[in-house]
Amino acid sequence: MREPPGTIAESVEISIPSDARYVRLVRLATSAVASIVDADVDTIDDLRVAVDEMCAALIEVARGDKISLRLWLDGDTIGIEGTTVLGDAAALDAERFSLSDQILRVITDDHEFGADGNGSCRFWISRSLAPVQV
Amino acid sequence: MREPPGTIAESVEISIPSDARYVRLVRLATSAVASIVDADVDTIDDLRVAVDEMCAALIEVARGDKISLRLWLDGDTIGIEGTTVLGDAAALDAERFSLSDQILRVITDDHEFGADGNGSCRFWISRSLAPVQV
Amino acid sequence: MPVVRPAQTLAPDSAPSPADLAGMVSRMSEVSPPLSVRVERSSSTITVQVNGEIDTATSPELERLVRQACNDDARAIVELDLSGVGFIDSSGLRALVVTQQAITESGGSLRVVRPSSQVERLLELTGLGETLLGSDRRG
Amino acid sequence: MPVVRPAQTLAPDSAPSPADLAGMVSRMSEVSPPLSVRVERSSSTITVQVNGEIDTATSPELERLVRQACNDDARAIVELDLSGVGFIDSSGLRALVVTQQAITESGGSLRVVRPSSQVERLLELTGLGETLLGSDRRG
Ligand SMILES: Nc1ncnc2c1ncn2[C@@H]1O[C@H](COP(=O)(O)OP(=O)(O)O)[C@@H](O)[C@H]1O
Ligand SMILES: Nc1ncnc2c1ncn2[C@@H]1O[C@H](COP(=O)(O)OP(=O)(O)O)[C@@H](O)[C@H]1O
Repeated sequence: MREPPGTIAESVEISIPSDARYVRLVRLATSAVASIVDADVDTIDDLRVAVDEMCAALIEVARGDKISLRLWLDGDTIGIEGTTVLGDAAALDAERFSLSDQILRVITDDHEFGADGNGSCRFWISRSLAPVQV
Repeated sequence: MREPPGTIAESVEISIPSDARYVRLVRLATSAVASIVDADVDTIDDLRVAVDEMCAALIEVARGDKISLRLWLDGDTIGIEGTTVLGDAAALDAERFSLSDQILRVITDDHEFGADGNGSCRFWISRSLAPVQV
Repeated sequence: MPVVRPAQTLAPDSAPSPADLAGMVSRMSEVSPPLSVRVERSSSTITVQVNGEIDTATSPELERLVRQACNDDARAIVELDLSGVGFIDSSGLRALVVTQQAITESGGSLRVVRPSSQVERLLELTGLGETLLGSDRRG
Repeated sequence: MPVVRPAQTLAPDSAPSPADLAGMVSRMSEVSPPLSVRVERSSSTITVQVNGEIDTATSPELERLVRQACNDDARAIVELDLSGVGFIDSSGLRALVVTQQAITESGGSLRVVRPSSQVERLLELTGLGETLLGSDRRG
């Protein structure tokens, strides 16, 4: 598992209630970060989808009432990490996220979703600012 | 100084670099929160201005590299609190924020900005969801 | 909550200028509701024009609104106009597939027409375009 | 960074439909640059049409773009069209006042025309409308 860099001055942190209505807030914030770092229109669209899939998955498996996200730039790659307190570990079944996973395989350079062993669930994506060819 | 309620499940937290370009992210997030709680168009416009003035002021007096915000709903009132590590306390002079303050007097129900004595600077506004008459 | 809203009053002959459009864009984007539909019925087709974003928060409402639009007609031929959809995710795609299956099973049909660029990209990369677009491919 | 951009290609006779507009709104709002201007010169006036948001991040750039637009002409008569400005704050208002003062001092003039509703509200509640709008009040 690639770790996000330890200390990054320029990172954005967001925590939202574990409630689907707040995912739009995260999409908007992600678009704002992506335009600040000069991502192109298609990359911004992909990042909106990626962070949306991340939030939707975390909300689905969350026990806690909060989803925490961090967005950062590492060279020319945007990393987004989301965590929550894991409820039912059985909810982490791959079948249920297969369409989401299929999309993330195309629109991110790397992504990972799973329990971290400490009762938390962690979703992580990275996406270079150069457009991905479909 | 009225305190925000101690434990609110439904609050949103955001931290951004102390950099003017990230204020747009906070405006977008604030709009999203305001539409979730069914604020009308004019109230959303006012909240965008209020949170923008808050962030601009905090960035201006900040020593640290981070601005932290919390948005919450208390009854039918939206509260927004922003904090940062205070740099030059002399920067907190009222003259420099007079236009901002004049605007906030109209568009918020209450607002407060100042050092908290612990090396932090705190800006706080509240705004009821009912439209304010100008 | 999303509702069936009347047609917007934006006739071609009162087209907004680029500047007005930019101002509207900023204002609308901050405040526009997540999802709304506009339904038009002709003798042969029910056109459901969707505006907004289709995600886990809004896709149940979209399913409800589409089923409501073809309520009286088990053999409804539905065209789902997604030109006004700025965002769709996997849950939205699943809602479209489920709705299409339900309408097909009752003897009707549903296809997506005029997908926005973001919708089209997701239809393409999931391979669901074939099922959902039928023969309608964007020019 | 904001740049002087060519006019958008959105002629009245190719007006977008409400649905297309909604899709564009969503897409543009996510990606549109914070600030851009379009400059038009007539024999009497320089019209600077501003698109985007005027805040502490963009107001220095706006000042620069307006001064650049009337570079060769100390007695420029500038109309600042703010119909495409979805957002302005106190730093933006201050930038407008400072720019107006500088242009007035060099023998020209600047006034704001067609303020968007958000701009108009802030002009009104600060009392700066009188200075900045001059006689142009929105009908
Ligand atoms: N518990 C899970 N539920 C859903 N998706 C998962 C889960 N764990 C991993 N995934 C996703 O499924 C993929 C696992 O399939 P695999 O072929 O091993 O991936 P990769 O080839 O990317 O390593 C990963 O990309 C990951 O995002
Ligand atoms: N250090 C400061 N710099 C700028 N504005 C400040 C500062 N401290 C307070 N203010 C603002 O100025 C106002 C203080 O003026 P005052 O008339 O005492 O306010 P109020 O009547 O709201 O209590 C407050 O509303 C506050 O937001």
